[in-house]
Amino acid sequence: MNRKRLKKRRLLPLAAWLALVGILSIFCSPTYAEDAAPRAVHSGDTAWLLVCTALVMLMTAPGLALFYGGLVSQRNVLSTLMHSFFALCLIGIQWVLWGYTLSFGADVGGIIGGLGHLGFRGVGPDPSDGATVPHLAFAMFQAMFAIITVALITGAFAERMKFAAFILFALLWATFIYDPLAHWTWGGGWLMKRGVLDFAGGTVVHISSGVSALVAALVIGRRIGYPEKMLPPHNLPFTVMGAALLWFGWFGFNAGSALTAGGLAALAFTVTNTAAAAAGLTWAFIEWVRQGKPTILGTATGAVAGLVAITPASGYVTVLSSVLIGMGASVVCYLGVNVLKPRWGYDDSLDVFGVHGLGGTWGAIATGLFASKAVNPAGADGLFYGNPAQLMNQIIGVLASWALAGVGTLVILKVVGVVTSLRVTKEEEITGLDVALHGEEAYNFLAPGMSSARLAPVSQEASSPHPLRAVEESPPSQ
Amino acid sequence: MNRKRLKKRRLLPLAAWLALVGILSIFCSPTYAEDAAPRAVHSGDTAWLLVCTALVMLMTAPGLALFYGGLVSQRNVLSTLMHSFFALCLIGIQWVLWGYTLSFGADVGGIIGGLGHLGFRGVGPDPSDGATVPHLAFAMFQAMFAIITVALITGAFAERMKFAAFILFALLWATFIYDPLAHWTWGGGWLMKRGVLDFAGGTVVHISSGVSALVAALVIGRRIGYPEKMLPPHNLPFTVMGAALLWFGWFGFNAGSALTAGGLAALAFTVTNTAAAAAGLTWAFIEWVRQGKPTILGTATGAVAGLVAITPASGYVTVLSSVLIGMGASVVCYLGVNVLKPRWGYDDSLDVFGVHGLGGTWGAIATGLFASKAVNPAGADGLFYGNPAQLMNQIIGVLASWALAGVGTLVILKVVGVVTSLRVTKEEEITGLDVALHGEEAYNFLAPGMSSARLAPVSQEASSPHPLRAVEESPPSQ
Amino acid sequence: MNRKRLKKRRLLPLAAWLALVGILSIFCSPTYAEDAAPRAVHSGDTAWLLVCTALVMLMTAPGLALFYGGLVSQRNVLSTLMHSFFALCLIGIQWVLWGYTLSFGADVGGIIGGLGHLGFRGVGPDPSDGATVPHLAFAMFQAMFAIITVALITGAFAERMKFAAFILFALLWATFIYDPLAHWTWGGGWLMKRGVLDFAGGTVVHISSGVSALVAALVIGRRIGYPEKMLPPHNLPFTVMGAALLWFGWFGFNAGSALTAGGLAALAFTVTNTAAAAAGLTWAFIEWVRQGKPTILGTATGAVAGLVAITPASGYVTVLSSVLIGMGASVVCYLGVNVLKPRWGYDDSLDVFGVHGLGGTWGAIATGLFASKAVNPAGADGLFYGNPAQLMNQIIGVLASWALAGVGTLVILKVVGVVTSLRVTKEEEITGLDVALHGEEAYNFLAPGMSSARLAPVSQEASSPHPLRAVEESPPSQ
Amino acid sequence: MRKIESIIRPHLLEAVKTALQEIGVIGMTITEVKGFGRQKGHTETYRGAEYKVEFLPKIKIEVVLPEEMVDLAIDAILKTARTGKFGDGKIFVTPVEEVIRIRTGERGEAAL
Amino acid sequence: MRKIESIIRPHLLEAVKTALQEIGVIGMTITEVKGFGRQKGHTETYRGAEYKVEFLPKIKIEVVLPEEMVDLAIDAILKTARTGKFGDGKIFVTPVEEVIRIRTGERGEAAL
Amino acid sequence: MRKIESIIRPHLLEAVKTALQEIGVIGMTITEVKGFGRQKGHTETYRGAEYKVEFLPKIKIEVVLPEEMVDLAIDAILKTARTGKFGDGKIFVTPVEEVIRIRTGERGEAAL
Ligand SMILES: Nc1ncnc2c1ncn2[C@@H]1O[C@H](COP(=O)(O)OP(=O)(O)O)[C@@H](O)[C@H]1O
Ligand SMILES: Nc1ncnc2c1ncn2[C@@H]1O[C@H](COP(=O)(O)OP(=O)(O)O)[C@@H](O)[C@H]1O
Ligand SMILES: Nc1ncnc2c1ncn2[C@@H]1O[C@H](COP(=O)(O)OP(=O)(O)O)[C@@H](O)[C@H]1O
Repeated sequence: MNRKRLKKRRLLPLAAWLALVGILSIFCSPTYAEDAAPRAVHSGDTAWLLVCTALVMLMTAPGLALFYGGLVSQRNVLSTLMHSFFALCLIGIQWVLWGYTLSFGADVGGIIGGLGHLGFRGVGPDPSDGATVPHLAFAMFQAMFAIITVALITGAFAERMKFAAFILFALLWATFIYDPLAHWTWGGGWLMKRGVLDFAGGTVVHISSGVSALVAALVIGRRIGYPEKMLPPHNLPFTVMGAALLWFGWFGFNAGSALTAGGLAALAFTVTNTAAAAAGLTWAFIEWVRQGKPTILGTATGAVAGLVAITPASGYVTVLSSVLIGMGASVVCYLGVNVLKPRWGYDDSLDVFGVHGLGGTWGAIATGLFASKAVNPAGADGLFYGNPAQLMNQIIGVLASWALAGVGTLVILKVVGVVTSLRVTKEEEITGLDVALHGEEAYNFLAPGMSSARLAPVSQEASSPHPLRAVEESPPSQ
Repeated sequence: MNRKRLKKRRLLPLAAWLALVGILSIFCSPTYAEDAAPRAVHSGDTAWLLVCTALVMLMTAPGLALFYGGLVSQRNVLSTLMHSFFALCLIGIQWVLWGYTLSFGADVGGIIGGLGHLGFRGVGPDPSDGATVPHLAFAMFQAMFAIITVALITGAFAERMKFAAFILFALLWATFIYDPLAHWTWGGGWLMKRGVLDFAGGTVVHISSGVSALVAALVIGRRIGYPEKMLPPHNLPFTVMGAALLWFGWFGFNAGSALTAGGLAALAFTVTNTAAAAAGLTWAFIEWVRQGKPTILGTATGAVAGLVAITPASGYVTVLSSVLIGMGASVVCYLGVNVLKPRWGYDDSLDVFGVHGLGGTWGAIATGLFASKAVNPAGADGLFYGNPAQLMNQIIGVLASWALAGVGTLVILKVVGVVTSLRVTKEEEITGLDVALHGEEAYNFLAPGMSSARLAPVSQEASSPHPLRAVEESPPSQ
Repeated sequence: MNRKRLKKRRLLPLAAWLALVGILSIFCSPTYAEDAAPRAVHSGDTAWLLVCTALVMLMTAPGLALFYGGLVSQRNVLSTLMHSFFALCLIGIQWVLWGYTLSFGADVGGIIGGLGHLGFRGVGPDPSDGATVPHLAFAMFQAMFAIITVALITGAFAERMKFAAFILFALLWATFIYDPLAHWTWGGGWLMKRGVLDFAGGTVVHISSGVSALVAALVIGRRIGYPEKMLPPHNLPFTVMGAALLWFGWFGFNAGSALTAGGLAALAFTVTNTAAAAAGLTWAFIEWVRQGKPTILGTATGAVAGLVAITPASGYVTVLSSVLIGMGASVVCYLGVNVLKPRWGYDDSLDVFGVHGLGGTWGAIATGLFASKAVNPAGADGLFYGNPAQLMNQIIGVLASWALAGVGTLVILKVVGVVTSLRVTKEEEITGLDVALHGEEAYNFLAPGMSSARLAPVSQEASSPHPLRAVEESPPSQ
Repeated sequence: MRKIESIIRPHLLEAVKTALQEIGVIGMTITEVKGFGRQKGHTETYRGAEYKVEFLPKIKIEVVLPEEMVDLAIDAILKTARTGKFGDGKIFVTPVEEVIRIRTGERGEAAL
Repeated sequence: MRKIESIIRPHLLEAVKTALQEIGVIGMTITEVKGFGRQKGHTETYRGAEYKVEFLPKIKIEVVLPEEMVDLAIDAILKTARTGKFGDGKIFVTPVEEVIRIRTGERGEAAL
Repeated sequence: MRKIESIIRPHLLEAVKTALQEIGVIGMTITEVKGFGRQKGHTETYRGAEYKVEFLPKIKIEVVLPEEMVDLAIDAILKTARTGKFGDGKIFVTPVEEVIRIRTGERGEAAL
């Protein structure tokens, strides 16, 4: 390998990082003063929102990290965990520096937020207008949404994406897709103005990540050996653990989106749990009927699909509607994963499109069907409550997010592909990304009881491997 | 295998599920309107109760799932995780549909709740009388208790229960045992009227699950090879992780039962932690004295026993009483697991009776000993504070829950046994339930570094398994 | 082995335990009455503080337990988990009995707390002066800090410390080092009076544990085979999971230290996340430049280093300062782990000194640089805001905690070493501490699909290991 | 001397081991292996994708013996490892030229 | 009869297995082993400490065959397991005196 | 040619490998196995239930060698794998008829 090129390659990230520090030091110090005298905030709501923020953080790592990490083969588990963990770091900084202001800065033409909050300038301990929680709390709650959305996409290209390409992609995607879409829907942009309902992120988080995942899977191509010669998931207990943590964190995701701790949060909490439960059961029963056995991976996948689908609806629908939304989610996503994917032949490694793209789409539309002003006067009535216009609105929201995510991801991947190859080499893929990209192996298990392999040579007296409670070793009677 | 019978078997769950949907659609839509205009709720208390609800959810999955899953042999770990995860889904729906109303609907003769809240009708975002939290929040908090109680029992028949039988059992048990017992104790039933104290579920949750577990273990019978030829726990780190998550979630379980965020919650929090700590230490020291070594499984089991025992007492006793309650819990449960079980010879796989049944019984009685009105004026004085009547009350509570759980479980298992066999076949048991019932294997570990086994054949140029940073491969000097 | 000595050895812990119970019964019952009539507490703040307490508990187990447990070799994972889990039990009791009063009892000469709160006497459901949360909630929040500090140190002597020696050490260390230091800094002691700033424990928790770890590593000596023949970490996914849980729990640690749910908590939350993210990125980029590959262990270690460093500063600095503090943390700790440790040759097994000792020191000093009264009027201005005196104050705090931890740990280890040997025997170390000290093995994995090894012999008819869905077994056509 | 290498079903290991001990075998070495043969595998499903498990878990027992014990050992294994269904496994007998006990340096049958 | 013991690269197992089946091999036994030889290992890093991985993962395939199939089998393996780089592995041929099928008690070539 | 199959204590693998390399062995294959013999196991406890661990972890080293190196190799192993306590393991020597290097197709001693 060319040593000079290697050197240059290594210096690049350092340079980038130093540039960032430079930019930082420009912002530093002066911005804070304005927020110095905190105005009254509501402590119950603040407590709630901060806890929910932490819960959504937990969804990304270890929640999603484990959910995904358990599904890949053993030689790629660390690289898969790294996608989520690194997204937490990377977008955590991107959001503070420019992501928040692009999403929630003063509206510019319905399209994007202004730069007023660059570097969290003016985001302080007092509430912004009308809110009962510190502006910082709101901004950090939103940070966790940006983070998990990026992390979700990584399931599409697990086991083959180059790490440098992932970093570049994540930064560009967050900036040019997530931030605008969040602005459109929640930050005062055109979808919000139109009255599109998305309580906690059906379009912003799930459609956007799911559709981008589909595009990424198509652009980056299938894993070697897909579909005939793949390894089964290497650690399903990790996946179940991850699914349970996602469910747990989703209470923060959906019920936290009420931004206050009251009846609306309790409603969102209730429908979230109920839709997840209904969807988990439904997927299991579909498998039972079609394949003869209900699997735990299916049940967990169903639960996640239900959580995805209820997300946009969670502040607007009745408890019993949530059962139907959950059941519908499993039907739609089951078909996506088990019929659509094999038919089209794309390799969306961990079914991001099947579960989040389709589940999010179903949820956004279901919101247009089941939403009711009787549940939440701040919402709208859906088709089943006599208002077909809302369904149209939802469809517009869906189309807009499909379009932005689909086209945007394609462009971004092409751009990234010019700078660096998107994919590892064949040889690296066979080796496994953990060793090839990170120089680490996930496990170093010994054979059961194989306690002392590879340890230093020991003196004569230290030989019996299990000295304590060992049956006395007397010489054989010969 | 008879193909037609198979078909019929597969259609059954589908039919059941569709029936459920049918029932649902009857309830749907109209019920919600009454709750439409939320009245004021207390945001601090609501935040607290919603968080506690999430914490109790976490106890079931991944908490209990891991605690149990680590203890079984590798070939049954998924089926064991599935018990908890599926209970979360199944009882999550049962509770919304009819469980809540049977437990907390308007009292009918001290025995059961009326059907006023069928399908969560009338359970809305405003508080019910006298409460400071949304009715929905209270109902969901209680949902998590119903869920974990069912999940707890599964430890008794792990590694051999048929999955269909488990589902039927879970539904019947929740409906005919848990719901009435919750009503008796908390929902305005006869035990509550008598003044039996059970702050967070010593009788309702732990005695009921523990005693039912004993009955189930006896009815279903021992695992093949028990007790001489069992495999040791396959993943103790999972069990430790599960125990720690249970401890964490138990703060929600006990301190959340205060239903407000104030001094009582803080007290319950404190005694919960203290009893767990004291019990963990005690179990470890008993092992140290009796077996020569303190184990981590023992310490974790002790901590859980302490948590169980403090549960009914957690709103009524002093911090120092909680030390004694915790220590007593480990003594009682240690004897149950290590003396009683071997002597009687039943195979309660994961010691549900030994830990929850006996620990819950000790806790209920200890409440009658240590409770003090000085601690909580809404409670009562126990024997040690001069009121033997309370001890009698507690004993009545214990007897009632033993009787209901014991007899009820026996009847339910006999009924389920008529519909389907309770146990898998011998062959399935040897194969392992993961493959036999769910068609999945938990782990697909490769030998360390065995990165590319079973992958697609690759072209000639891709041969060295670890290309990066590999020492240069020069031809041998021969 | 001498049977009589064994007996005596076994009775010792029992005797100690009974003595403890004796002491307890002296305190029991009377103390509580005074707190009987709770005064008003603020429910939002209480909800927040109780949740944060639970989060800090989670940091120790399973958070830290997994973070450490994944890094050791397979034969020592249980003993490593045990260190954290047992600390949770042991210090949980020590704190209630005498730890809290030594730390937060009425000040005695600026050095130690008085004995007024022995056995939590007078710690009740009403707030102490000026606070808005129950005294019990504050005391339990602080309990979790004492617990995790002790657990942190254990990383220094993992894989070789005798368990009895660990227990004795933990008790003495908590009593003679942690409790005074907490008093000095937070309980009204001399450092607090001087105006040394430590928002959430940079000196009290991280410097004290890190410096003690260094001393312990030096006194106890290297593991056999260190540094040439060590096994790599046995389960990096556990370590990543642990790091993510630490991050999650750290929100409670730092933002909870505001003791109220408002702007200050939101600020602490924000800078905590930002510093962790910046530090994770920085460590990864340093590795990329220096070693050619960014590792997940490095990224996770960096994130923890950032969390450590922001801890003392988290209530006093701007968001952008936190980026710089995080970046600095990774630089400092990377050098500690990768340059200092190999150069000096000590075996601090899990880099407690490198990450917590140095990271805490950097954080304490950085607080003296970046603190700003514009951010928190209750704080102080640092050097960069024109007040060099604060930097001097911070340096005094650092020196005091280095001195107390360093000298104190040395003395305590010498004392413990007189009572029992600090280290296991060579033979036990080769065997592995799990089997040698606890008689347990962490994993009992079967070969993939090796489902029925070691199970009871079965009858003739039960032979095909995977009966369900097995391809029909017809006799070979020969 | 001979080496008897026997592939058996994992759950019968205990029984085979005991039978070998009864005829006087003191030492043996076992390995977890996977076998392919007339016994067919099974299918697993992960989110709809089907995996065929063709290599089935087996245990390989290796015992080195004096020639005169070979028939006894074969009988012991046949008696305990047979279920009569496909997949019971094989016994292979191969020559061994020399055996040395590492602890003492003893050679030949004395080293067994 | 002969035993062919072949050490190969793990990811080529499928190909080798199929080639052996094609020439008429019905059964085989595989073991996960680690090999040391001319192929060099790689380095891993954990918090700056470097680990050299010297023993590389290999698969050992064992097939017992009638003598006349030995050359066919060797060819089948050579054809599918060769990449031309260090580490492709070896084939060892050893004599087998007797084979018994546990299920039926059949002996000799009939037992294969 | 001969195959030397040696069962040793796991933690002595490094030492044995180095000693073999020193006498000129270039390649070897190792397997994680479990042994049963004169060395006794130990007992583990899980919630009071006792488990006897009878099969102890061992490493099997396989080296195929030209006949003239056999004695040298045996000496190298004896020197490094002996602790003098039960459980040090055995060395078995068996005949090998043919060796082929897959990479090149070379046969016989050249293939080693
Ligand atoms: N020719 C062979 N060489 C090596 N191992 C074999 C051979 N044939 C079978 N085996 C091993 O024996 C096991 C059982 O063989 P199989 O054909 O399934 O059943 P049976 O021995 O009852 O006819 C296989 O799983 C494999 O491990
Ligand atoms: N003398 C030997 N005895 C036993 N196994 C050997 C021997 N030489 C090589 N091997 C095995 O063959 C594998 C490949 O050998 P290696 O020297 O790396 O490459 P090649 O066979 O291409 O020359 C090794 O990893 C080892 O498992
Ligand atoms: N007859 C045998 N055949 C195959 N392996 C054997 C035999 N005897 C012993 N072994 C292997 O050698 C190992 C050591 O044997 P053991 O009897 O415990 O001690 P020692 O070799 O010191 O007498 C055993 O664990 C087993 O793996």
